[in-house]
Amino acid sequence: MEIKLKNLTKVFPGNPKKHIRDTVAVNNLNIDIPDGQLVGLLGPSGCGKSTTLYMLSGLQLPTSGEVWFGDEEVTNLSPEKRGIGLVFQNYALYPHMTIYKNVEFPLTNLKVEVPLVCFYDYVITYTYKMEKDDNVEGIKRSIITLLSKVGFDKKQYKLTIEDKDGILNIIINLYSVNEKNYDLFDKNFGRIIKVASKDAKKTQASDALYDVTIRGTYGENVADEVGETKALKAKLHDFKKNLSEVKVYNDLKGVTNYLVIINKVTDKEIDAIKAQLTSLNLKVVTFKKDVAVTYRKLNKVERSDIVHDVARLVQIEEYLERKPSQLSGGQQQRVAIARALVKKPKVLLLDEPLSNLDARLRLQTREEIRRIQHNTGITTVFVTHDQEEAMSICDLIVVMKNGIQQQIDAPQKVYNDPKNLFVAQFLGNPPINVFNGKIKGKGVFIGDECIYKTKKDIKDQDVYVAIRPEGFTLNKDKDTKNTLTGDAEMIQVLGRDLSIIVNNPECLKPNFKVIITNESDAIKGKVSLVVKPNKLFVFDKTTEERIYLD
Amino acid sequence: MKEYINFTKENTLENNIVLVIKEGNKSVELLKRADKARKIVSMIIVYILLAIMALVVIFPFYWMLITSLKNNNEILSSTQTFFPSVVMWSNYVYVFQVFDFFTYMGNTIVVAIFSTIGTLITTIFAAFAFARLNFKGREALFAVFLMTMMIPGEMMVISNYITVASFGWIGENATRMDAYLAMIIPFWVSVFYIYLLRQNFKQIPNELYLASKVDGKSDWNFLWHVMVPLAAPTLISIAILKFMGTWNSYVWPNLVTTKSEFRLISNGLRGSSFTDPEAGRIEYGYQMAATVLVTVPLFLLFIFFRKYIMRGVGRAGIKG
Amino acid sequence: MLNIFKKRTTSKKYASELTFESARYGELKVGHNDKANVDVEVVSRHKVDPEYRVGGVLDQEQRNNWKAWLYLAPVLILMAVFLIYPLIDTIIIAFMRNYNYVKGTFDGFTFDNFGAILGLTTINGATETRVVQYALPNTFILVFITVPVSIAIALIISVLLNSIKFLQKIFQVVFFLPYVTNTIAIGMVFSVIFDSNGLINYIFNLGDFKWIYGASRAVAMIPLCLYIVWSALPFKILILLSGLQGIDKQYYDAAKIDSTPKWKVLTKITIPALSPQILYLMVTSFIGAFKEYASIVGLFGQAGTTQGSYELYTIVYYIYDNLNTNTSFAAAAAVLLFCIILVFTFFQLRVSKKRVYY
Amino acid sequence: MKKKMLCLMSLAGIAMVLASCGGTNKPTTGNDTTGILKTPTTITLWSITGQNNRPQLESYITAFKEIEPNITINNVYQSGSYNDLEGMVSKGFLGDNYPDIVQGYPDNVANYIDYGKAVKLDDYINNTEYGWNEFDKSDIIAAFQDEGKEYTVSGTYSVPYSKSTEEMFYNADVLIGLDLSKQDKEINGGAPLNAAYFDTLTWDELFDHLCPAIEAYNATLPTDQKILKTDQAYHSIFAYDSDDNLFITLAKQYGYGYTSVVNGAGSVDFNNDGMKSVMKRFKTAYDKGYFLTKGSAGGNYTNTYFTLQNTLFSVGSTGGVKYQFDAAHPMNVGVARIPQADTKSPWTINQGPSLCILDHNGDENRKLASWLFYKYMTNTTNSLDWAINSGYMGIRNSNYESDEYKEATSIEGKQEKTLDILMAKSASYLPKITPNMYVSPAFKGSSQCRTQVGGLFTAVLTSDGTDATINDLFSKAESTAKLAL
Repeated sequence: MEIKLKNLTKVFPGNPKKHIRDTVAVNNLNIDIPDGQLVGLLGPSGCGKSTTLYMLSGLQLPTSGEVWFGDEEVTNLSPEKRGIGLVFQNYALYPHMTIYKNVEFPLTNLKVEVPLVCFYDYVITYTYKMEKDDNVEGIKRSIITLLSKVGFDKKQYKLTIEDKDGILNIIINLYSVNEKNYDLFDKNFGRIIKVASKDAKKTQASDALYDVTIRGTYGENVADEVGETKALKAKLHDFKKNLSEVKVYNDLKGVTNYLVIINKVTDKEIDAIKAQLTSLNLKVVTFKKDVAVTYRKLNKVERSDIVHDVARLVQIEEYLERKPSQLSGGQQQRVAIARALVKKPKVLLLDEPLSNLDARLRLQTREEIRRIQHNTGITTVFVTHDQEEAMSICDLIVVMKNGIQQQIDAPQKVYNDPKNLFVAQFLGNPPINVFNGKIKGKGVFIGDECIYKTKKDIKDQDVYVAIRPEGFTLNKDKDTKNTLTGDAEMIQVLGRDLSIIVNNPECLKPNFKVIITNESDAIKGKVSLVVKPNKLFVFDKTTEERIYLD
Repeated sequence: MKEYINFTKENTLENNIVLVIKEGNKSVELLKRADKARKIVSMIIVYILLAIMALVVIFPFYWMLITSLKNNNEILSSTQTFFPSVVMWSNYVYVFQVFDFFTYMGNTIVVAIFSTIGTLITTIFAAFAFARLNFKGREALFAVFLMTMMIPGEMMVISNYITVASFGWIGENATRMDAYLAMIIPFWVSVFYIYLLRQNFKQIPNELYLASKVDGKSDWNFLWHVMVPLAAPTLISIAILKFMGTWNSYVWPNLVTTKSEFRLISNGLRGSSFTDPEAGRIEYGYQMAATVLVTVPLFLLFIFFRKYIMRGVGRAGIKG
Repeated sequence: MLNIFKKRTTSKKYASELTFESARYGELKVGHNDKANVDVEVVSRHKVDPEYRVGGVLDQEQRNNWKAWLYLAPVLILMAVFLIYPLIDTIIIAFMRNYNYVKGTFDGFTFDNFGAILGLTTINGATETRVVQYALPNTFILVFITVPVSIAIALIISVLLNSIKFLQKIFQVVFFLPYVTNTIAIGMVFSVIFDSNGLINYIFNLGDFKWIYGASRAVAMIPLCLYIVWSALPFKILILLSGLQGIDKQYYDAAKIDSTPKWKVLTKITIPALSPQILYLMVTSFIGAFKEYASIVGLFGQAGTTQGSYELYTIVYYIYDNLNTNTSFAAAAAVLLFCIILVFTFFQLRVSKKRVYY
Repeated sequence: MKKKMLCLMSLAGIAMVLASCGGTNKPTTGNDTTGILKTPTTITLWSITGQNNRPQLESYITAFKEIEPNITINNVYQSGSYNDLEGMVSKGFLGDNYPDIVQGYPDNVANYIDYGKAVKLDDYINNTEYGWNEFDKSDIIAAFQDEGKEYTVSGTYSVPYSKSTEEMFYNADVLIGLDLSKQDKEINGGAPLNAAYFDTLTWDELFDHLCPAIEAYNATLPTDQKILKTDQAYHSIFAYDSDDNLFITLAKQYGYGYTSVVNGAGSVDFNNDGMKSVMKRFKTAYDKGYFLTKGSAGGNYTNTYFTLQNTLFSVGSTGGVKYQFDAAHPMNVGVARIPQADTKSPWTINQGPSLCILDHNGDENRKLASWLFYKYMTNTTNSLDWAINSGYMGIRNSNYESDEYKEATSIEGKQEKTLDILMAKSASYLPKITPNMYVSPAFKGSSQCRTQVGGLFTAVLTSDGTDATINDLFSKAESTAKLAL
């Protein structure tokens, strides 16, 4: 499902008595999250990313602004009604329930939609010749399992098995079942035993039921709306039980309209209603007919199926009988995801799900989240303060600071094309090197050294110059222009790479870091570095906004 | 047993079900409205329920108050009145006149404070030993402690009386100090509070204990500088509950004090002065006025320390 | 605590997990069933409570030994004098014939006291029927009615109280009120309220229905239970409310996200989360309720609804009544009660092991 | 928090100071040559004395100090019931924490005797130097003297102090001058009712003649002038406050057994056919609405109903006369002897606590001091003062004959329909009762017997009244009573 945040603002009120100011946690946030994407909310702590997530979930209500799920505005809808999955930072697994119970718990609150189509009674007689290691009890149990897996509850079937010298007569009575379910059952029955013969009798048990909305106009104009409504209701008295709304009203044009909503009626009854309306000289303008639905709870077998499916997906099947305290952090984390997924939410929200894990598990789990999200295609919003995490698995990253969204883009884009100094600084490890610099005559200067020449006409000004650590190469050719020189203080071997700590007076920090491949032979002392243009960003000194050089 | 059907992933039954929240077919607008309505209605119901129960709880107090302001005839009359027809402040005046209020109050406060302090000290030591130190028979000893809670207190009175008497704390020659000792010392042990505090001590992370060991602190130092401050809320509530208990105690102090000037307030106020010995009838107005006077200080104490009591008592239930 | 249990699981487990299990529980029996799955049977003599396995402290064991006794010394001395000695004394007296505590005389040792109070042997040519007929059943009735009811009501009140913000503190104070009063005075107030021309009959228009004086045993139990519940509420509310305030809010958020109806939140999350507090209250209030008698004095002024009747006897009332004149019988009853409470508490703790989540 | 703690601590300090300022009893030292007892002796008196009577008691103590300067009396007012007091004394035996003189009912004294602590007083009574002289012995009402001897062992163990008995109070406004000759010619020989008639009322007369006649008379009255308030929940013609007293008194009056002392132990005798038939009689009267007791009146004192005029007669203790009158419903109340089985040998109960002297390891000085104080506080002057001021009976015949008493109890000049006049009537009636008072023996378990017969009376009245039920109730009460022996 697509999620839209429109001008979302959250203010936590302060307490004037105790001189605590109001806190603006989220300020005028606008984000569009496309369907099926994994979106990371990234920012330092206190930037409002968790608050945003909680407003998405409904656990916190925004001060102003709107939240849209698809084309429905859900801003103030309580979380119970949103049908979302949320993974808490500390997982919030119920400590007193086993993993199975934890995962099953959401399912016990949900209902299954049962369309009220035409129902039938069946009497199915199978005959089956017993084979060598067959046993009647086992067959019986398998049939019962199948029956409940199809979704029949105990009242809906009766199973009798007669054993006549190795020939089994299996008689199954099904009461008021959906044709589709019967087919499903029949198709799968073959997987239990290969029957010798089958005889199915089908009788209709009930008619299909529909919800009907009829709108139309009166022939003449009516003055007394209330009276006429009552009169119409009286006319439709036969359907009193099913009537959900009857209204007669004059619209702005002075035309008298009527509206009749009737629930759970058969085709025959619909005809009768139509006839009734016609007899009253009422014109039918729109006629909407939907299959009526009713709701039922999931039965135990169904729940177990779903739990096992999800458990398999997140690979926690072995632990189902344990208590949360008996699991490691990573396992608990997967349980939490399973619990969120089990109800097949349209939106999955994760609040810093990896922060409690150790480094290795974190790596492993984030891949897993990616995989699960990929497999299920659920729109997922993911809160983290770890830029690496966000970069590695997200389709889209939202960088936030002080409640204000800084940039929304694909991870690569955010890294390679930061919109402002904050984004540039927040992403990347080691962090980006920032220098005091200036633009003078289309040249980007750090100190007196011009490191880049642009063609664009940019007015001369003081700027911040930011260069990614990997954005340097050693200048072997002494004549090359556009270099940055400094005093290499220390050289660290990082395996594949080398890291050089270089002093430069213009750097905001005492020194800056350069990462180059270890094939280059770096030495301490004065170095001259060439800057890769695509790793160089220039930001306005006051607004810290990006100044695009090209 | 032969498996007839194998519901493994490859050929599982495709669950053709749609999971919905119950109100799945309603529009969001409708849900929001219903939500709001339900919230308001449920709040109203909650407040009404609470108010009813609060009334039930508070009514006897109201009755106590108005009874303390009624004259005896009105109290005994067969028609109940919800407000005294004549407000008898004189009941209170009488109670104050009859009693050496300040002596009783003084005795009560002394006894309450010293038995509270004593209890706190013994409780801290015992709880510390049970929670932190290891020794043979710890669990068995604790079980014995708990068992002493199961003997009705009435049964212990005789034995304790003999014991206290043999210490010379009661009797005709008992001094004020003796009387105080007799009222205070036997109540310096409370298994209930040891149990309560032990639970609390047990929750203090063991790392702190080890850390203090590393810092070269003795157990004694650790107890007073780490455990006690951390368990302060519980200690405060123990102190207050103990104080209240002493304040209301009646049977034992009545038994061991024989001079009226050594008595505690509840003995003084619940005495014969409110019964007409000639006819054996209770002067309810005076009695209730006295009860109100005993209750009010406790009530104020609770309001004053409510926060600490709430915090301290709540830890009682955590397992040890 | 000794806890013998067997756990049998069937799953496709691999060696690593089996060792994990075994480390936790002890002996393992591994077998195979015909589905080529592994049948694992875990047999254990005792479950190791992780609390007792905390490292470090154990090393101190020997060194702490004498110190521990030093810390316990004040309590032990006081307890030995004021609790253990009376306890033993009581048990001894229970086996003495005709113990006279003033004179300190008795006629030898006997088991008859127990028989006598239970009506198995006669006293002065009469049979003591009051213990079996009234005291024991009444004690159990009071215990099994007042404790669950008061805990349930306290739970409801504290859950409601916890769900509000406005006026919460005031309500808290109000619900604590019964804690600060004395039993006898409020008992009197209750007896006035339940008087035949009292408030209850007036409100419910019951004429001069007899609740207190002259009431039948069954009817008299109603005001009695109400009164006991009323006076038991504040402490329970206090404990439960602060227990509630200690529950992680995230569980409720999670339940909300899962569309859990309110009653289910209560039964599936709140109550299990409060189970330690509830157990604590159960154990202490069951012990308390077994010792009930002051409320009967407060409400009825005597052991029955009319003079000379013992319909509302409880075991402790019997003890109280006979303490001065028939000390041996009182002691026997006390020992009987002690045994009942002991057994009951033991079972309660055992059963609760499975139901309480820490 | 610290502040609060400090607060508490300082409070404690203040309390200490306050407490230590409290009364300090300086024992007097030094021998005095006046008085009988030459060595300084301190004795303790434990009593349950109402606020109103404390000044009297304290004045006797002060005055006694003048006479016997060597004796110091440590006067302690105890609280609760006399049985509570007994409990304290009994436990006090364990720790030498009990008084020399204690107030209590004979039932309590019986237990002190049982513990071997009560002092046999005969030697003191008969001592020529400080005992009772012949005048005293004849002056002190015989029934009261006898009471001190009604224990399982022979000898006197208690002496009278705050005694009371029972009187019948009637609504004189309605009853005096009431002419019932139309209803029953035999009543008062056909004459209108008068005080003399009530003085000689028998139970037979009451239930067989007077009550039916009053009922019949009441039927003739218009609705707004009824003398019987049959619309009230609790109403009757005659009401008796104490179920226990009534049972015991009836047993005495009719001569059936109640309890006795056999071989030095109590015996429960009340389960007999005679008492059963008497009970049935009263049950019948109760059913007819003639009769009510406290037990059968919802546990409420029947004198409340008397003052509300729901009953015409009320029997109550002379210690609680004030409850027979309510200023809110003033009426003229007459006083008479309680109804009798046989007017020739009338019996009325003798009740109220006495004093008992307790032994302290054979300390003769203390015993003597106690006796001397008792003797002093019940001498003619003090007993008269006590009789006039305390609301209890005078224990000496001379009290009633004295002019002060007569003056104090004279109805002359007292306003009609007041409590004062009723008190005077009641007090001045007492000499008529005193020669015919009885007491039942006290022994271990005697108080349980009282409780049981009282409960039995109530139970019979409120039962279905069949023989089987009554038998059952009797045997149950007997059995319970025996358990306490």
